[in-house]
Amino acid sequence: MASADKILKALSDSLGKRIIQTRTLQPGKSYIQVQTGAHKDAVRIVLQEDNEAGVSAITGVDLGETIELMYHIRTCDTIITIGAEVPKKDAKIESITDIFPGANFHEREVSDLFGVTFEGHPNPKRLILPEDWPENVFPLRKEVSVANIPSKIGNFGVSKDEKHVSSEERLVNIVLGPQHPALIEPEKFSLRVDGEIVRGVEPRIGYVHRGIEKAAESRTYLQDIYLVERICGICNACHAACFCQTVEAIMGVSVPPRARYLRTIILELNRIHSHMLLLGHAGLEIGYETLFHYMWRDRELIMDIMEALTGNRVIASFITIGGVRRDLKEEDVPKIKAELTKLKERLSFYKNLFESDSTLKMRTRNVGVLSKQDALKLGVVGPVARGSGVNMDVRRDEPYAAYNEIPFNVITYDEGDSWARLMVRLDEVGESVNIIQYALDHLPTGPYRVRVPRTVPTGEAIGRVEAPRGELFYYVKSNGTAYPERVKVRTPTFANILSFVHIAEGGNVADVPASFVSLDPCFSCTDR
Amino acid sequence: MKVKREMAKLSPILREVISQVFKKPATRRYPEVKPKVPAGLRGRQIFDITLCISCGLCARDCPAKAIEMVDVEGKMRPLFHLDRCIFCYQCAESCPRNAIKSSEIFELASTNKSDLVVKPKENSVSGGSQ
Amino acid sequence: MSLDLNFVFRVLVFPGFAFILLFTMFCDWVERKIEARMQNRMGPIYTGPVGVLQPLADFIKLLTKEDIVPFNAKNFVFRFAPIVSFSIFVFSFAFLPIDGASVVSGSNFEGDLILVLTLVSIANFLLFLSGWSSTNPYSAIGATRVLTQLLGYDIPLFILALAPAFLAGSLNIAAIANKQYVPFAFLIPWTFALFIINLQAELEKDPFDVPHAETEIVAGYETEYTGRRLAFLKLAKDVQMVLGAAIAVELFLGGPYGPIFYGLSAVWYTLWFVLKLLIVVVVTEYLTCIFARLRIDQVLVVNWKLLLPLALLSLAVTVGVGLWLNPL
Amino acid sequence: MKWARLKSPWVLHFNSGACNACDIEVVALLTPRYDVERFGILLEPSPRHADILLTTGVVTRQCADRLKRIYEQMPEPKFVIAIGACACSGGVFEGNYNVIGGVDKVIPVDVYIPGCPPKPEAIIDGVVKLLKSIEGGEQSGKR
Repeated sequence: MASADKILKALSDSLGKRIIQTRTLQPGKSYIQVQTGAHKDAVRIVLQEDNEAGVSAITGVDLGETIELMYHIRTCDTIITIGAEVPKKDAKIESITDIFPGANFHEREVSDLFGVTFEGHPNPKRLILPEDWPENVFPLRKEVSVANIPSKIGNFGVSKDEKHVSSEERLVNIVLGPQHPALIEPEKFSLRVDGEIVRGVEPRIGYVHRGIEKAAESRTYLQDIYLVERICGICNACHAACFCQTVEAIMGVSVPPRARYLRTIILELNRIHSHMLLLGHAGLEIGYETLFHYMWRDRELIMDIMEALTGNRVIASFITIGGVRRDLKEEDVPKIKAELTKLKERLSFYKNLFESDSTLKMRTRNVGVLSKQDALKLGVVGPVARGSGVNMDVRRDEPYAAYNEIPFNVITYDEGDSWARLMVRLDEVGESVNIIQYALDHLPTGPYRVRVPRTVPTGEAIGRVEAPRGELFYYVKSNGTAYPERVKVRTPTFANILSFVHIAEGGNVADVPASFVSLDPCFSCTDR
Repeated sequence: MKVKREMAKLSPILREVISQVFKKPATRRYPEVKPKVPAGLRGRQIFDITLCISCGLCARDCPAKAIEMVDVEGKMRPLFHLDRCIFCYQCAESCPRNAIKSSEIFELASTNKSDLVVKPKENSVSGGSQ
Repeated sequence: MSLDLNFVFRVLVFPGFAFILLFTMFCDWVERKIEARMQNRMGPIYTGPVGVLQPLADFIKLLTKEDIVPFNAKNFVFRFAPIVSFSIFVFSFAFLPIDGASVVSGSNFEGDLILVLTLVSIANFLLFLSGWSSTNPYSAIGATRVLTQLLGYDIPLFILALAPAFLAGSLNIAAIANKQYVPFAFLIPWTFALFIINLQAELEKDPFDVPHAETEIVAGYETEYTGRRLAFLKLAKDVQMVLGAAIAVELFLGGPYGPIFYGLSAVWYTLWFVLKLLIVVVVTEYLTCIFARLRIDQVLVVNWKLLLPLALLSLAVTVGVGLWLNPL
Repeated sequence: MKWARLKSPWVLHFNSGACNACDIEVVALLTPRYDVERFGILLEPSPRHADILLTTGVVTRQCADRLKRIYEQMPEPKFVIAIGACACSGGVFEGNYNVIGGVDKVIPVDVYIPGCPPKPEAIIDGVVKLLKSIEGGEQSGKR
């Protein structure tokens, strides 16, 4: 695992004069600006130096007459950003999907929202914006304001849908449509199926695209916390934590220790309820209603704790810039501990069930296998990566909140199939219960919040948090006013969804729901 | 045969399902039995008109623009649009006189949109129109 | 057959149509309650005393719904498949002795076991037609799965049904039920267990409920149906469940015949029949709750590689037991 | 006749662009603690079988047509419940470029349940209020 400065040295002596400037965004995060053509070599060098590295996100920033593209590359313990500028008129840049296939969706998203065309991209079709979106209107550009986009009230003619039987020889085109009992959220996968075998998968997301990054630019930082929290209802504490961390990094504010512990507690509660939700939903997908009902009944214990702690069962609205909004009362601690021990006993039943239930294993064992190399190549994050043996966890790689003081271990399985991914999540629930109990025992006293001015000094910062589905990445740029200049969110499912295409191909149609649910897709995260 | 080997270890679900039949169901009969709600629940806002100095900070800070300043007997008072409100209580935090307090009323469903608008006069200290 | 009142009463009311309908709804209610209790929740309680009228409420509500026939569906088959399959299921009840004698007294003849089993297969084939005729791709896939599963479990069903017939020495259901002073379920328990698993496949219950698997293919062959036709389709499914359990009771648990304490024998026979049938329903429901749904190719593997050889083996062993019981 | 319609309201859930906080509360209704099967409510997979359409989430541009088509596929006496601030009026996302607004901009809505997300008990309270309004004979004639 090469360390960061070794990579920087390798970059500077191989690129030499093509590097325009290097500066550090935050302690430990370096930013290297290169000429437009040289960005591909820079990315290739970083990937060669550290074989476990991967492009975490590609951010576009509108600088007036040029668009700045930032390739954030995740190495062992930090993020190295490579920047390249592209003129706005005919924005063209070379695609890096051939050296890092995982960047496929990132590039399509930037081309949708900024109008940068990536030469050599395998299928540069529209990913996020709806089909009837007017051509070359790119929402995230500064000059495009919400007012001058033709709204669509009234003309809801039934839009054309691909016909079901495709013209190619025997390939039936089954659409796992927007409204489908298996999916809580709308998204569309048109599977080209030959008999029972899936030949091709064409995902079409964007049904839940609410334009949050554009909306964040027209609201103050205080209002942005609530907006950002509602990107995904299941992992909302993580979005709030990551956004507040990034803004605190820009302002240089340090959060009191009690607030750091309270943040850790709410983040772990969020992880438990999200994992249990998924394990129950997986039961529903493979037709195992009993597991679904038991898992969700036991999950209610966690929902009661969150309701008592934050006032709402699901959307916590607990974390704010400078600390947390409510304090944990002393008399609540024993009650929470009692509920957690009850949960721990139930976990042993589920672990035994997942390991010995025959029909459940028949439906999840070696279904949707993702090897370690593919996981690294596709840049998958979180339990999906840990299920294939990639030992990666932001809580340990780059500790935030109180994770550097709390002992916990990262769980990895090597089988790489749906069963392994479900088992990773089940063990992580046990780990989270231990973390919360440790945090409750060592809760420091003192203030839980620091007063913070409304305006943020100019600067930019990167924030990373380990959401239940994986590494959540934030980039915030501020211009000294109370309104952020640019907020970039790369959610974990956005990185994982490409692996579904890879997993489903060659598999059985009846396996699609099982392997699909094991990725724990959260489409309100993906579409933002 | 693979299937037979898998069946070897009996899954714990067999005993669990039978034992569940004899246990009391975990259902709370909601309409008859009102749930015990934790103290800090973020339900409907209770607005105290006497404390309000009509400064409009709550309307400015509301992320969902659900508070509208309305003229009531010459003074501007906040009017809550419950259908737009996301119950985040940023208004209670920004209010200098903390005239807005949380309550445990969460049954707010209604068949027409008009009675989701809570006028300042109505829900002052007397506990609201509910 | 003179149209005397007794005949009409027997066919229309007591062991006939009305009784079967009410009993089917009662069984559906028992099934939903048991499944709810097994999942630690409550199940319907507000309709009727303890929610007993819930299936009735569902049925009537569906009758009053608007009736939509998809534009390019094959009209004739789409309209009549549910009703015909429902009536076939109810008709095949006529041969099962419920209160001592079969519904149409004297209608038992040698070989009516084969007739009932073929009627069940035909009715299932009609369910396939109902799915095939609605032009929705999901119901087309659901229909083909009904067919693949039908082929899979039908042959073992016939073979397993022959085992008790062989022990009783006749193909007449009433005779088989009569000859069981010791219920065959205890005599040849492995055949009874296989028959129950086969019943799970026939009723499309959990390990094998691939045809209308919600998560994969919306509602399988029921997707396009609404209103009256959906009501009869669901009722056909329920009657099939009761019929399958009734056949299992007749062949393995000694039909309605049980010790009579005093009073009218017909009443006691019916009580025994209802009790045994409820036991079978609870057992199938238990199996539903403890299994996850298998993939369609795994279902075929189980049917062809597991059920079929075991059925043949159990038939051979039953022949051995039969010879040992009353040597030729 | 009305008794049957009140006692077995079959439900279909469609998320037209929500952050899925309301969706997990709707699915939580089926689980043992709230168990809406007490009222005879079943979650139906296909719009053809459903009486009540539970919509969550703000209507995005791409979902508007799907929402309309699903509403049209449902057989008559059908009702719509808008769950959560986003479905009632667009909530926090009001005014974004890809957002049309509340559900009532696309299809007529019978019951609004505010809250972000509303508690499962609040959703049950909404359904009970809808059933009361049907019982009161007030047909959903607000087309």
